Amino acid sequence: MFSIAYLGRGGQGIVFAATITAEALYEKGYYVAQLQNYGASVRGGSVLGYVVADNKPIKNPFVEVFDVMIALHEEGLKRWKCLVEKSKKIIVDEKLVKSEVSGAIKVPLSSIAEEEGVYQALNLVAVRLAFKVLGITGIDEVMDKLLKNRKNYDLNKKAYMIGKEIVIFRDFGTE
Amino acid sequence: MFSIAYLGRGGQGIVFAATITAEALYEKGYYVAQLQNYGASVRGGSVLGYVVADNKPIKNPFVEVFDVMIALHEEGLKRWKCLVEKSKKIIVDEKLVKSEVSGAIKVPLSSIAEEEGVYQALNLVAVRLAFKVLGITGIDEVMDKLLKNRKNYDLNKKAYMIGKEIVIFRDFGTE
Amino acid sequence: MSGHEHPSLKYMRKEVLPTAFCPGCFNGIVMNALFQAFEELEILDLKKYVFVSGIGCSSWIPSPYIKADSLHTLHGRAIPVATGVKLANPDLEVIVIGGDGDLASIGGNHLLHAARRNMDLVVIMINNLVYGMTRGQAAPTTPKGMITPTTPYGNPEEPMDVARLLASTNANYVAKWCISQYMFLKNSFKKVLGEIKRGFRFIEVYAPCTTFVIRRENKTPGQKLKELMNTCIGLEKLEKMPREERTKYIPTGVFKENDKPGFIDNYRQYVSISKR
Amino acid sequence: MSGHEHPSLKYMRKEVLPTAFCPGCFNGIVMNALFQAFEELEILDLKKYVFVSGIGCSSWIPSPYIKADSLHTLHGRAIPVATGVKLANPDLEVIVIGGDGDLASIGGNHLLHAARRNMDLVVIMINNLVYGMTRGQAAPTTPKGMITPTTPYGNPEEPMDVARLLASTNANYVAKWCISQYMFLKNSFKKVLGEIKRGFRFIEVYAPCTTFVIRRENKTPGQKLKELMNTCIGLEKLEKMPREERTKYIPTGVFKENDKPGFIDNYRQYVSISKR
Amino acid sequence: MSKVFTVEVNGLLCKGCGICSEICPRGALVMDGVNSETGYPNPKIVGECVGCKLCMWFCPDQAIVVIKKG
Amino acid sequence: MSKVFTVEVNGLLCKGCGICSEICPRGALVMDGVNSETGYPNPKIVGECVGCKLCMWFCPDQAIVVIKKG
Amino acid sequence: MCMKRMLISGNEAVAYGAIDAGCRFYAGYPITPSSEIMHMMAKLLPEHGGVFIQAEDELAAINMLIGASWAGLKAMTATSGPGFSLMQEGIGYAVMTETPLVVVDVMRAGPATGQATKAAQGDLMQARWGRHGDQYLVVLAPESPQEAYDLIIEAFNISESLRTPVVFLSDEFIGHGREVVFRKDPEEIQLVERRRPSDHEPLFGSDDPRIPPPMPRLGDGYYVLVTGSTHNEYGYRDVHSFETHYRLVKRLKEKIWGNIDKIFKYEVVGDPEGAEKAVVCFGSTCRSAKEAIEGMDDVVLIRLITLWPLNYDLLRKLLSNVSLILVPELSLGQLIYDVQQVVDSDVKVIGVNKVGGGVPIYPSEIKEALKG
Amino acid sequence: MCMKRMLISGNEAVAYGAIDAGCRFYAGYPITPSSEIMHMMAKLLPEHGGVFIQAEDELAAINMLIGASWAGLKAMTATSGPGFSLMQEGIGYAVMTETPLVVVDVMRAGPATGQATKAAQGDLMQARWGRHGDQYLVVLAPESPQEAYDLIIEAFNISESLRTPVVFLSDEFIGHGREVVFRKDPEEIQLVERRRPSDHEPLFGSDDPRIPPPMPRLGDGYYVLVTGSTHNEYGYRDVHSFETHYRLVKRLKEKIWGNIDKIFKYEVVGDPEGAEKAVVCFGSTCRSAKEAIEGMDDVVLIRLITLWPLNYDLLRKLLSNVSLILVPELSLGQLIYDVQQVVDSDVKVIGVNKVGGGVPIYPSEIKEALKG
Ligand SMILES: Cc1ncc(C[n+]2csc(CCOP(=O)(O)OP(=O)(O)O)c2C)c(N)n1
Ligand SMILES: Cc1ncc(C[n+]2csc(CCOP(=O)(O)OP(=O)(O)O)c2C)c(N)n1
Ligand code: SF4
Ligand code: SF4
Ligand code: SF4
Ligand code: SF4
Repeated sequence: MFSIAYLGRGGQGIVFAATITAEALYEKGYYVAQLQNYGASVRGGSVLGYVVADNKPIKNPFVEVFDVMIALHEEGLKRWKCLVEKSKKIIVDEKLVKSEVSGAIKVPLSSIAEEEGVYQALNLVAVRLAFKVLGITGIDEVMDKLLKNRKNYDLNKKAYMIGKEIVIFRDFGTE
Repeated sequence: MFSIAYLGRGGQGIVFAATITAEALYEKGYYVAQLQNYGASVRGGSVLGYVVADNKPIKNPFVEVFDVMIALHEEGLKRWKCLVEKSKKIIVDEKLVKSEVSGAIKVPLSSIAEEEGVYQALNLVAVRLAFKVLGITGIDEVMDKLLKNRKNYDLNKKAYMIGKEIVIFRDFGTE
Repeated sequence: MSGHEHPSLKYMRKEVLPTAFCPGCFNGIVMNALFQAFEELEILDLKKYVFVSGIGCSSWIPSPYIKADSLHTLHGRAIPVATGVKLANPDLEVIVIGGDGDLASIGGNHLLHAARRNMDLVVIMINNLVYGMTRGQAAPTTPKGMITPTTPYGNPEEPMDVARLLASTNANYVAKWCISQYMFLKNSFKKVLGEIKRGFRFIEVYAPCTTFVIRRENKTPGQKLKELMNTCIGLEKLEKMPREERTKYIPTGVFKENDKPGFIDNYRQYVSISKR
Repeated sequence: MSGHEHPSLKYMRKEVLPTAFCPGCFNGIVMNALFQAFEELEILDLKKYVFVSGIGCSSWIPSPYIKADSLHTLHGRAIPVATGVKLANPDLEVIVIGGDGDLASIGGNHLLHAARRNMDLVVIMINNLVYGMTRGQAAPTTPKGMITPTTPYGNPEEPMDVARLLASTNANYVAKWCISQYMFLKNSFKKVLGEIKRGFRFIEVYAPCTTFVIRRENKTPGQKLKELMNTCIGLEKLEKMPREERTKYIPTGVFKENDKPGFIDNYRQYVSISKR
Repeated sequence: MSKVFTVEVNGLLCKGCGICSEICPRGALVMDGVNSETGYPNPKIVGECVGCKLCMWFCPDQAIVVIKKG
Repeated sequence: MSKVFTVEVNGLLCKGCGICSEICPRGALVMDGVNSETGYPNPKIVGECVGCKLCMWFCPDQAIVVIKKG
Repeated sequence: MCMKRMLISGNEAVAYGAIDAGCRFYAGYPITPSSEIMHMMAKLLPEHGGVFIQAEDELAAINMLIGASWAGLKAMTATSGPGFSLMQEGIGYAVMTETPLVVVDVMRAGPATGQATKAAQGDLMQARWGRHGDQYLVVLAPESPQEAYDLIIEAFNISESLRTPVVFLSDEFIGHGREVVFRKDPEEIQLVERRRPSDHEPLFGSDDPRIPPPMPRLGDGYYVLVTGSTHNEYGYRDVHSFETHYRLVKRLKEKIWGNIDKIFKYEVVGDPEGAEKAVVCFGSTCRSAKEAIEGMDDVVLIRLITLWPLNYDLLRKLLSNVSLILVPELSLGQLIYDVQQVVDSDVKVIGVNKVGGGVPIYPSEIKEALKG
Repeated sequence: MCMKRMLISGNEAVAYGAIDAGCRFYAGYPITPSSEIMHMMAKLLPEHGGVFIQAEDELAAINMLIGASWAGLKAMTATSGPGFSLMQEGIGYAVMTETPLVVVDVMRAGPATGQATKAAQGDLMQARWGRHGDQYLVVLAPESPQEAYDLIIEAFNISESLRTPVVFLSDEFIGHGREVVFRKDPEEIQLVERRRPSDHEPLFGSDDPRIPPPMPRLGDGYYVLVTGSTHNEYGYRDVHSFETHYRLVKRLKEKIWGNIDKIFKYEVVGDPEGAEKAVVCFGSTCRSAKEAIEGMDDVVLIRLITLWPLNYDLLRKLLSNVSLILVPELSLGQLIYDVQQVVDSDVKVIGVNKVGGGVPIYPSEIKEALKG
C-alpha cells in the first residue's frame, strides 16, 4: 500500500491532481481510494486531495501517515499540519509555502512552472513528481491517455513532463 | 367527587351538554374537569362528553366508572360500551338507543322532547336530568344565566326545564 | 320509492354514504358537476383515473367517495404526489381535488411549479374561503375584513386571486366558476377531461363553506346559492362595467385556454435526445 | 497606490474581503448598485437596516459582506424570517437578498404569500439562471434546452418569469433589470429604499452565473455583460416589436408600481379595532 | 302537481339542507317533518315539477332525483 | 493617458476577471501579468481614461477606483 | 396573592401562560388539536401590544418566529404532529443560532394524519431527535391544564435564559380538556429575560459553555451576523475548520446538558428507597398512574416534567432499588428506552402502551400491570 | 460471473446500484454532498426507460416518490441533512401508507446548514425518530463505496418486500470518496419485487403482521384507497376508533420488528467470546476502527449495517463478555445510547466523538482510546 497527498489552495487543481493520480493508478490495475477536503466557497481556502493505492482492496482510506505529501500552497499546509508532521516525506513549494516544516524538502515547483509557462498546470507538475518519488514506473502512457480526454492537453502534458525533470536534493530511489 | 357522562351522536350537542354542565358546576364553586371525544367529521359519529367535579382539585380526569351516564344515541353507546358497562347508573333514550344494556334505565327523552317541540335541545333535557340524578340542587339559576349568554335561550330554557320533570322509575334520591 | 338513483351515485362508493360533509355543503354539488361531465363524455368507469387530494373537507371528496383509485395525501402535497403518479404512468389521467388552503396556502409552491411545468394534471380547487376542516380559520382567499377564529377583529390580509395568478403561468387552462354556475362548471370539466387532454388544467370553484361562512352570515346554503347567481359574473361582462361597480362582483370565466404540449410531451422529447 | 477606496467598501466588512465569489461573479456588481443607491440617498450607516438571506451564493452577499445586521437563514426561508423581523419591529427596514433557487424554487410559497400580503419588505432576487452554490444545476429560471448536471440532455422544463408572476399579485413594486443595466438597477434600488417605503417591493436582477452559465458558453463575464447590453430591453420597446422578434430579448423594466398601504399599515388598523 | 315529472327522495342520504326547496324555480318542494332514521327533515313535492333538475344537480347529497312519471 | 482621470487597482481584491478591461469604452485597461500575492492578473491603465467609472461600478470585487488626478 | 380562577382548556391555558410569560409574537398554522392556542393568541396579542400572524404554512411559521425573536420579542408557535414534522428544519436552525422560542406540540395519534382529534404521546423521540445533525434543546411536558399554564411560563424562562428553543409537549387530553386553572398575578410571576450584550462581548461564544452568550436586538447597532452555518464566536461563517465546528457544537450541547440541574424537573410520588416497584411516566398519562398507585406503599411514581435533557444519573438512582418498572405511554413505547438504559438487565421493565381512539390509559390497567 | 470494475465515488455507486436494483424513478433537489447521486440518475434514468425530475423542493421530491411508487415504479431520492429534515413528514406518510421507497441521506456536519462539505454521522437518531407519531422503518448504513453499491440493492429489496420506506445513511466520505467498485452483472443480482394482490385481498392489512399486504399499481382496477389517516385493512379512513388505530400501528411496528431476522445485518470482526473489549460502530468510521484493532486479540468489533430495527438481544449477547466498549462516531454520540441500553452499568462505555472539518476518526485515536 502506498499513499500520496496533495495540499494547496482552491483554484490550484488539487482535487484534479488527486483524481488523475487515482485514475492512472486504477488503469494500472491498482485498487485505489481517493479522498478530498475543500471548503464550500468556490475559490480560495485550503484543499487536500489524496490517493491510497494497493494491490488488494483498500481496507481503510483514512490515512494518517502518508508516504508522500506535496504542498503547493501555505493554506493547505497550515490546515493539515497535523498530517504533514506525521508524513514520511514532505515536499513543499519553495515560494508558495511559507511556514517551516521540519524535514520538508523545498522545491521551486511554482517558479519552474512559471518559467516554463505552465503555471496554471502546476498541479500536474506535482502529479508527475509524486509518481517519481513513489517510484511508480510506466505510468506516463496511461497519463497521456487520460490527459488527452481532457481540455488543455498540450499545456497539461507539458507541465506533467516537467515534473519528471524536477531535481530534488534527496534520493527517493530511481525509476 | 362525582362524574356525569353524556353519550350520543354528532349534531346532538353532546359536547355542549358537557360544557354547560361543567360551567354550571364551576360557577357553583366546584373544581371541574371536562373532557370529550368526537370524530373528525363535521357530522355524525359517536360523541362522548363528560364532567368530573369535586370540592378539591381533580386529581385524575380519566374516569372509568361514572356516577351517571346518559346515552342519547346508539352510536355513542356502542362506541363506549366498555365504560357503560362499568357505570354506576346508566340512562338511555328509549327510542334512539337500540342495544340492550343490562341495568340501563330507559327513558323516552327524545319522544318527550319531540312532543314538547324541543327536539333540537334534547341535550339540555339531559343536562337537567343529570343534575337531578346526581342530586345537585340550586343550580337552575346559574344555568339560567349561562343559557342567557347563548343563542336560542327560549328553546334551550324550555328544554332544560323539561328535564326537571322527567319521571324515572328508579329512585335516585330527591333534590 | 321505486329505487331511482341519483346519476352521480354510479361514480360513488355507496357503502360510505351519506358523506361526512355538513348538511348543505357545496362539495357535493361539485361532485355532481364532475360526474355529469364524465357521464356526458361517456366515461362510465374511472379505472384509469387517479384522484389525488390533500387534507381538508374537499380533499375527502375522492377519498373515499369517488369509486376510483385515490391517494389521500398530506396537507398541501397532493400536487407532487399526483405529479409522481403521472410521470410514472402517463397513461393514467390524474385529477387533483382540494381546498384553497391545501392547494394555495401550504401547497402554493407546488401549484406554482406544476403550472410552470405545464404538468399534465387536472386540478380542481374548491375555494370555500376558509379552512373548513379545522373549523373556519382564515385562508389566503378569505376576504379582507372577514371575522374568523384567527382574524377576530376582521382579516387584515389581502386575499389572493388564485385563478388570475395562474393565468400568468405556463398552464394550459385556467378557469373559475361559482358553484351557482353549475352548467359552466360542468362544461369546464368536460373541456379538460375530454378536449384539452394535456398540460396543466386548473379549475377554481368558488363555493363558500356552509358552516363557517354562510352560517356566520346567518344565511342558508340555498339563499347563498341564489345570491351567487347574481354576484358571479363573466369576465367580459365585468370588464364592461365601471371600475367602482366591479368590486361587488365575483369575476368568473375562462382565464386562459390553449393546448400546448405539456410536461409529458416535453419529457418524451427529452428522453428521445438521451437515446441518440 | 495612494489608498483611494472603492465607494462600496464603506458599506462592507473589509476584514473578510476578497469575497468568496468566483472571479467575475456578477453578485459584486449588484452590491455596487445597492450601495450606490444608499450613498445617493445619503444613508451612510446601515444600523437600522436588516438584511436577510437564505442559502446560495447570492445569499452570502449580506452575510458577511454587508456591514449591517444580517440573518443568514435556511435555504428558501429568508422571507418568513424577514417577515418576523419586520412585524416584530416595523421601524427596521428589512431587505431580503437571494437567488432564484432560494426565493422562487424552494422559497416560492413564501414569495407568493408575502407579495399577497403586500408585506413591507424589499426583496432582491439575483437570477443567475442556475443553482450556483451547488454547482450549476437547473433552477426554475433555467431556459428550456440548457444543459446542466440535472438536465444532461437539455432542460425539458419551461422557465418561470418571476417578475411577471409577481406583477399579478398585491405587491407594490415589481421590477426586473439585467446586470448590464446598472443605472436602472441603482435607480430602482433608490426608488424602493427612498421613495416607496412600504409594501412588498421586488427587484429581479438578471445576472447569469459566471462559472456555471457563462463559462459553459465559453464566454468571459465581460463579453456576457456586453452581450446583455444588447439583449436586455425595456418592456415598452419590446411590445412594439413583432411577436417573433421578441423571444430574442430579455424584457426588463418596471412591471408594477404603486404605493398602497402595506401589511404593517393594515395590521396597525387591525390592532386599533381590537382595542376598541 | 305535474303530470309528467316528480321527484324521489332518498331519506337516508338527505341531510335536510333545504337547498332543493329553495332552488326550485317553481317552489314545488317544501321541507317536511323529521326523518326518524336520520333526524333530518326531508323535502316533499307539493307543487308542479317542470323537470328542470335543478334540485337534482344542486343536491349536495345525491338524495333527490327527478323522474318521469309512468 | 488622460490628464484628468486615472484608476487605482487594489491588487489584493482584484480577481483578474477582466470585466473592467472589457467594459472600458476607451479600451484603456489591459490585464497584466500575475499578481504574485493572489495569483491573478490585474488591470493596468494603458489608454486614456475619460472618467466614466464603468470599470468601477462593474468591478464585482470593488478592486478598481477612478480618481481625479492631482 | 391574587390568582384568577378560570374554567379553560389546556390550550387556552397555554395561551394565557404565554401572554403572562411576556410572549409577544405568535405565528402559526391551524391544526387540530392545537388550534385553540392560535385562536386565543389571535385574540389576546393585539390587545397586549403583540403581533399575531397566520402563516402560509408551518415552515413559514417557525421561521417567522426566528425573525421576531432576533428582533427582540418572545415568540411562540403551536402545532401538532404533521406541522411539527414540517418545523424540524427551522427548529434545528434555532438551535444552531441560539434563538429563544417556544414550540408547542399538542400531540395527536400518528403517524401521518392518523387520528387528528385523538390524544397520543408519540412525538417524544421526535421532539428530541427530529432534526439533522448534533443538536440539543429542551423538552418539557405538562400533565394538566393548570400545569400547562405554569410550565409554559417556565418554558419561556428556560428559553430566554439559555437562548434555546424549547419544545412543549402537550396532548389532546390536556389541550381540549377544560379544567379549573388559576392564573397568576403578574407580580407573582418571575420572568427571565435574555441577557443583552455589553461592549464587544462575542454573541456566539463564551468561555464557560454553560453560560449562553448575550443576545442583542436587531437594530441595536451590533452589526449582528446570524448564520445557521458553522460560525465562530463572532458569527463569522467557517464551513471549513474542524476546530470551529467542534467547539461550536460541543458548546451548544454543553449549554443544555451542563445546565441540567436547572432544567431538569420531575415529581416523585412515594418513597424511592422503600419501593419495590416503580412507574415512570410523563404528561397526562401520569394522572391515571397517580390514581392507580394511591395507597400502594411499595410503588414509587416518577413523573418526568423535563424530558430532555434527561438526568440519567438521577433516574438511575431513583430506580436503583426496584425490580419492576412500569412505563405507561400513549404510544407504542418511547420513554421506555430511557428506563431500559438506566437499569440493569435483571430489572423487569414493562410498557403499558395504548394509542388511538382518544382512549386514555385507565388506572385499572396500570394497577393490573403492576401485579407484574 | 462478470463484474464490472469501476473507479467511482460512493454517490455514483449508489446511483448505479439503484439502477441495477430496478429503480426507475428519481425526484430530488440538489444538496451537497449528495448531488452527484442526482446527477448520475439524471443521466442514467432516461436511458433506462425511467423518469427523472428535479423537484421544486424536498417536500415535493419525497411526495413525488410516493405517487410514483403507487403507480408501480421503484423510487429513490437522495439528500443531506437540511433536505432530510424537510422530508420527514413525507417519510412518515410513506410509513403509514406502506409505500416502498428509498431515501438516501449523505450525512454532513450539522445542525442547520453547518458545514456542507464535511462528513458526519449525526443523522442517525433522526433517521429513526424524525417523524411524529408511532412509526418504524428500516435504516441501513454502508461503510464504503463498494458496500454503498451492494447495500442500496438490498435497500430496495427490503423496501419492496416489506412495503416500507428505507433510509440509507451514507456520509460525505463515502459519497465523495472514489474507490474501485465492482458492479454486478444483472443475472447475479437477486431482486425482490413487491407482491401484487390476488382477488380481494385487503391492501392494508394481513393476519400475520410480519407479512406485508400486497400492493397493486394504480390503474390496475382495484379502486385503491390510499390514506395517511388511520384506516382499516381496506383503506377506509377511520379516525375515530381505538381498535382500528391500534391494530394498524401495532401491525406496522410488528412488520418491521417482527422481520428483524431478515433485516438485521451486521459484521463481527474478532471473537466475541474471547474479547475483553469491544468497538461498536457504523458507516465509514468502521474502516478506521478495523485498522485500529488489527492484531488485537482481546478486541471484538461489531459493525452495524442495519441501524433500525436494532437487534438489541443480539447486541447484548455479543457484548456480554466485555468490560470496555468503544463507540466511535462522527457526531457527539448517538449510537452510544443503544450500547448503553444493552449493557449493565458496570461496563465502561466510551464514545470517541469527532465531527466537523471533514476530519475522520483516525485508527490511532481508536487505539489510544482502547487503552481505556
Ligand atoms: C401539515 C399540516 N398542517 C395543518 C394541518 C391541519 N389542517 C387540516 S385540513 C386544513 C385546512 C383545510 O382547509 P382547505 O384546504 O381550504 O380545505 P377545506 O377543509 O376548507 O375544504 C388544515 C390546516 C394538517 N393536517 N397538516
Ligand atoms: C433544504 C435545503 N435544500 C438544499 C440545499 C442545498 N442548496 C444550497 S444553495 C442551493 C441553491 C442555490 O441556488 P440559488 O438559490 O439560485 O442561489 P445561487 O447560489 O445561484 O446564488 C441549494 C439547492 C440546502 N442548503 N437546504
Ligand atoms: S366545514 Fe364547510 S367545507 Fe367542510 S364539510 Fe362543512 S360546509 Fe363543507
Ligand atoms: S458559482 Fe456562479 S453565482 Fe456562485 S459565486 Fe460563482 S459565479 Fe457567482
Ligand atoms: S338538497 Fe338534497 S340533502 Fe338538501 S334537503 Fe334537498 S334532498 Fe335533502
Ligand atoms: S473588474 Fe475588478 S476584479 Fe475584475 S479584473 Fe477588473 S479590477 Fe480586477
